[in-house]
Amino acid sequence: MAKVVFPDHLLQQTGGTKETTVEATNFRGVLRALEKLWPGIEETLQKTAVAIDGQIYQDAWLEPVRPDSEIYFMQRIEGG
Amino acid sequence: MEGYAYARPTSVAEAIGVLQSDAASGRRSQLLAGGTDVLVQMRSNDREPRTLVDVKHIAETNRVDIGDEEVFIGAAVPSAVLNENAQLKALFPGLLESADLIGSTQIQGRASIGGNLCNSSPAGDTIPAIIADGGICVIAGPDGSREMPCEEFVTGVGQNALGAAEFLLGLKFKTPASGSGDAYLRFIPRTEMDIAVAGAGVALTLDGGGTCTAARVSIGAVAPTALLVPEAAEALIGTQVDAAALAAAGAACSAAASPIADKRGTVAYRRKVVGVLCRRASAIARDRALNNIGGSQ
Amino acid sequence: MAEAHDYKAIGTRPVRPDGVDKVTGRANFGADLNLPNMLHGKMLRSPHAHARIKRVDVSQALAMDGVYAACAGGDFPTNERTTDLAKNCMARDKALYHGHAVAAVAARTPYIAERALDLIEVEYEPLAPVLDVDEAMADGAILVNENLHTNGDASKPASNVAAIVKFERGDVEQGFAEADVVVEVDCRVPTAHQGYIEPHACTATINEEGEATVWCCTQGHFDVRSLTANVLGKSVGEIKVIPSEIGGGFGGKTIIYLEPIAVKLSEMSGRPVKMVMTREEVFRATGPTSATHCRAKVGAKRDGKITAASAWLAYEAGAFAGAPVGPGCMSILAPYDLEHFSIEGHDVLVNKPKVAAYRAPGAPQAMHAMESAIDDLARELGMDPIDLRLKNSADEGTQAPYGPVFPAIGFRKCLEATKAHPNYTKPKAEGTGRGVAAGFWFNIGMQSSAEARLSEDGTVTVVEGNPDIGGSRASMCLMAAETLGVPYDRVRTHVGDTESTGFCNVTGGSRTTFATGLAVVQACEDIIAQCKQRAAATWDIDVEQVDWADGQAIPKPGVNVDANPLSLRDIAKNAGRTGGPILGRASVNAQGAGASFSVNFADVKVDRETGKIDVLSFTGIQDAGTAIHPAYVEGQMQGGAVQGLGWALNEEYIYDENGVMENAGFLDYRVPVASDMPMIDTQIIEVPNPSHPYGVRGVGETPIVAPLAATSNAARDALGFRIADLPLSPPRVLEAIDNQADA
Amino acid sequence: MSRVHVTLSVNGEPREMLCEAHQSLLDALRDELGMTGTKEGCATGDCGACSVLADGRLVCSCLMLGVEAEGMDITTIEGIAQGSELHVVQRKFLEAAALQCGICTPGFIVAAKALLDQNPNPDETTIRYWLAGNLCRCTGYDKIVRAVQDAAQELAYEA
Repeated sequence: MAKVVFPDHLLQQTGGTKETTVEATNFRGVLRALEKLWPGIEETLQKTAVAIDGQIYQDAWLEPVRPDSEIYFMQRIEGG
Repeated sequence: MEGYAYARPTSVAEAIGVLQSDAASGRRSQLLAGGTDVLVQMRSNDREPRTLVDVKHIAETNRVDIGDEEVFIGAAVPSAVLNENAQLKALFPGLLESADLIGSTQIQGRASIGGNLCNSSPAGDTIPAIIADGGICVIAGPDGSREMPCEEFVTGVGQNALGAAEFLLGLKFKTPASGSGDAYLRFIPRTEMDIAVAGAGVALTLDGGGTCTAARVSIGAVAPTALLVPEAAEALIGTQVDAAALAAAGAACSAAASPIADKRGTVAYRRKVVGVLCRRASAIARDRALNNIGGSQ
Repeated sequence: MAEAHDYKAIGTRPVRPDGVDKVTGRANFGADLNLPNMLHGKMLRSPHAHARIKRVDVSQALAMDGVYAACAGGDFPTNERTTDLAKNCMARDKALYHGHAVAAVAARTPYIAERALDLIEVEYEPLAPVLDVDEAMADGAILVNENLHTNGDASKPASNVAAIVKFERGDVEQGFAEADVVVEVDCRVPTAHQGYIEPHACTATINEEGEATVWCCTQGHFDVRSLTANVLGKSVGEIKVIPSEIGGGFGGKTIIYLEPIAVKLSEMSGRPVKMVMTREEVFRATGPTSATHCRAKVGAKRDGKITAASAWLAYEAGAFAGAPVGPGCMSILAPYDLEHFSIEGHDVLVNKPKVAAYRAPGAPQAMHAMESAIDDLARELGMDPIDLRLKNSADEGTQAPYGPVFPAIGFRKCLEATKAHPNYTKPKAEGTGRGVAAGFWFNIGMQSSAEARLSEDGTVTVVEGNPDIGGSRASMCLMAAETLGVPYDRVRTHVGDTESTGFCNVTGGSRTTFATGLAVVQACEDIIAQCKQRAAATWDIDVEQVDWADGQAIPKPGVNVDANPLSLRDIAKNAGRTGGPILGRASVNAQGAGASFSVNFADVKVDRETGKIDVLSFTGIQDAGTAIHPAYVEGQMQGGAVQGLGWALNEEYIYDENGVMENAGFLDYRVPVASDMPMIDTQIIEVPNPSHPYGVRGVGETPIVAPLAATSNAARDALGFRIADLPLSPPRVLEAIDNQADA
Repeated sequence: MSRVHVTLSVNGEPREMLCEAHQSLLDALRDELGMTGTKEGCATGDCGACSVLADGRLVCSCLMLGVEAEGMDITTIEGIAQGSELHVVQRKFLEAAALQCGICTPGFIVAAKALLDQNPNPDETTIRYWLAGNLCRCTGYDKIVRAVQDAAQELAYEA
């Protein structure tokens, strides 16, 4: 089960859950699993960036997820 | 009335003719020397069409005469040209520094002390320097020319003593006596390109023993017009222009200042800094004067 | 990727390919295009910081001789999906800041257009503005947008706070309880503008079938295309955007202001329309960055181990949500390895221009607060500020405050380089102060495309879609030359328009050399693969038996074939006979952008009688990853440093009580001039980014992050007390000196 | 609005143009003569991007009227190189990476040339103050100042 961690400003949508685990083989699967837990959250999460095992993705979708993966949702970063 | 026009008189009489004819027809005219203020104003807060009367193609406004008794600087001579005149620089280093401080190298290629004076901004850098050096404005008009001390020329923010068909020909100074020195300092937040937050011009004369026998002190950007500060001059006269005299002169300038607070500085800041500038400028003028004792300049 | 490399092209400093055009005046920038029959467009802007727009009547302007078109908010599609950006381009029911566009005209000359603006009638109902972040967050504040709810939670009352973001770890209270020393800084940083020298400009034309062409100066023409389409309600395919050369952007040219208006005026008039902003418009209506109010608190043991840190950040977004407070929160503690922290950020609307990205958006303000606190902590502990940072430094394997674990990073190396730097080891001069601060930026990847086209003489044309804002064509040529194994001057890089190259995200976020560079490298690898196939066919051997080295195909060792190596030139010459033109292509969504850390330090001198601070020396040390063109890496470090120094010392938006900016020009918005600055010393640390074939991290953002705090800390050192707020302008400094003397 | 006929020399060539009385030399060069190498950054004399030489003297073309150029010799960035040979200042700007975006570069090159014409051996402070009217937002000035120093050095070597 991959570990998923939410930043504190998303806790409103997870009913206060900061950390959870999901069964998935890629990031798309993670989103689907989370949407089942908290309907509507997928739309929010698609607007955020995500770090999967330390690698930051702005537009993740097909990235593989291992059972021991750590997934952190985070703000999108743009730049000057 | 529609639209701008440009006139380029080549004589005093022609210039006055243009000004008179515009005045008679109710059309606005504006004098143009280097144009570094006029063009900016035309594009920002003052877009009303007018005749631009270019006065820099007249012999008198371009003349620089250095005599034993008197020095004349034409109103339209660019600052860069003045600063290339070694003789003038030796006589009035402070005045020329004030001209050199106006804007960039590019601006100095056009801007003149006559234009700076006629723009009549409270913060015009050359104005306190001219006043300190005892500059006399030479004004051409329909009835011939007239003269007035520089400190009387600027009458308010952006206002001066020029009548409708008059223009400034140039500035007259007494050739400085032996033992004289002048200086101008201003404060700006950067090293270049800013408008003065406060400025101080000092001209003084020392006798052979280093005692100050004459002084004029003028401050800028701390009142609607540049001010002559006799109290500051009195604090210097009769002294060796030592630390105590400098402090007293500075305090007199701070006391004389009646600044406003704006985007460039607060009242307290300007009041304090103008005193510092007077002190520092007086010390420079003193050192220059000491170097000039006994020698002709 | 190993440390030492025998690169042939990378790391050299050749003249940039677009250089000659830029030193001779040939290069065409945003305002340089003139088309036959072209009109000039001008914008009417709100004289109020906050007002309801009751009526706009352009009929008198249209009636003026020489005026061909006029438009206002009602001429653009407006519905519930209308974006903030569209409303920023042209106000609809409300003008939200002084300078907000409310109408536009197109006329034969700019002068006529300006005069026509005076004839447009707008009926306003002025509203009280909210002008300051604290005021905007207070209970009962005037609302900029009555329909805005914090984090979209409509169950709560409307608020100016668009979003609150939080990052926490451990137990911050416990951490502070464990500390021997706790320091706190409460500071404000003013609104600053990117200050690019080229004002926004565009020319647009549209044909009878609704196909529009836009020429403009932008950091991202693909974004101009989609954003313009959105504002006009057109499809992306109907718009072609051709980027001109760009005269600076720093983030401020990543969004649009004029383009849809110019297209609309062109549509109305049937003629091309050019719009060029004045400098005053640039200041009043385009992308400044957020003014901020931040509090930073940090506690440590006597030995310097930080036990806890917390931060509270409030960022002005301007009239629409979107202050860079998220990146501010995520960067503020990035240099440190911490067990307990809490960070809370607020995105706050005020009646000021909508902020736009500015170089490392959000990080300079946040890190000014925390790096000031860290400096105070070092003083309290009696520790060297570098030693304190070394003791708490983030490293490979450290979990960043925003979640992920850092791969190889160069912060520790930057700190060590600082300690050894001659500018740091030399004693500071009498009466001067020295200040140190750390900087950080994530860097980003995102989407890029590139083509590498082999010409018949063996030269290579690289086509990509990122406007060259600071020498990126040279970097692309270097990476292509390195990959192909040919000399630099055999490669040219061309920035294509939206029709002649594949999609690229903006030139920004320090992504171009990294992500577009990756696409260029892959496109060149594609050429190599094809060349190897052509060589194999020529030699009648298997492609697996061909190597590529030094710009030529050679048989692999042991392959028994009687063949001379085939150079790129040889293969190009015969391409027609071996299968046709050779074209390499790549498109990427680049992952693995490498964070870039820095340490900056400054020596300053304070005139205690005028409050003026002179910067005597400034040193920037930064992990840039591999420096592809070191001269342009140094240039980024120097330029960012001076922007940061300007912000620290004199740059600020000054508003009157009605929300009117009082210093909308370079005369009183005081960017540094040449005589204000010393030489900016740089040291590039090269810890290669493992996610890029040549180890590129990206360099341009980080340099502006540390100078604010470095200057503040240096002033603190010189003065003997801290002035927390910026800028350290002479009146503020003198007042603080006087207050200190009175106390 | 009546337009004024202006006869002048631009980069050594006789030119004529029709100017509106209020039109700046900058706008006249760009819009009437199509010479867009001279740039506008502010139109208020604060940035120097529009620097040209007027009768050999460095000025902001945004602060001169087109009509004031009557009879003058104007040198713009397009006239700094001699034929296909770059001026040493141009060459040193390229070699020293003294430009990033390049919008301020024409103004800097005209200004730096004017400096070296009158002072072939300026020190760093002189260079910095001479160029204080030319804003650059990209480089932090370091490499620009060094390029001018390099150009001076080469000129001295050649002399």
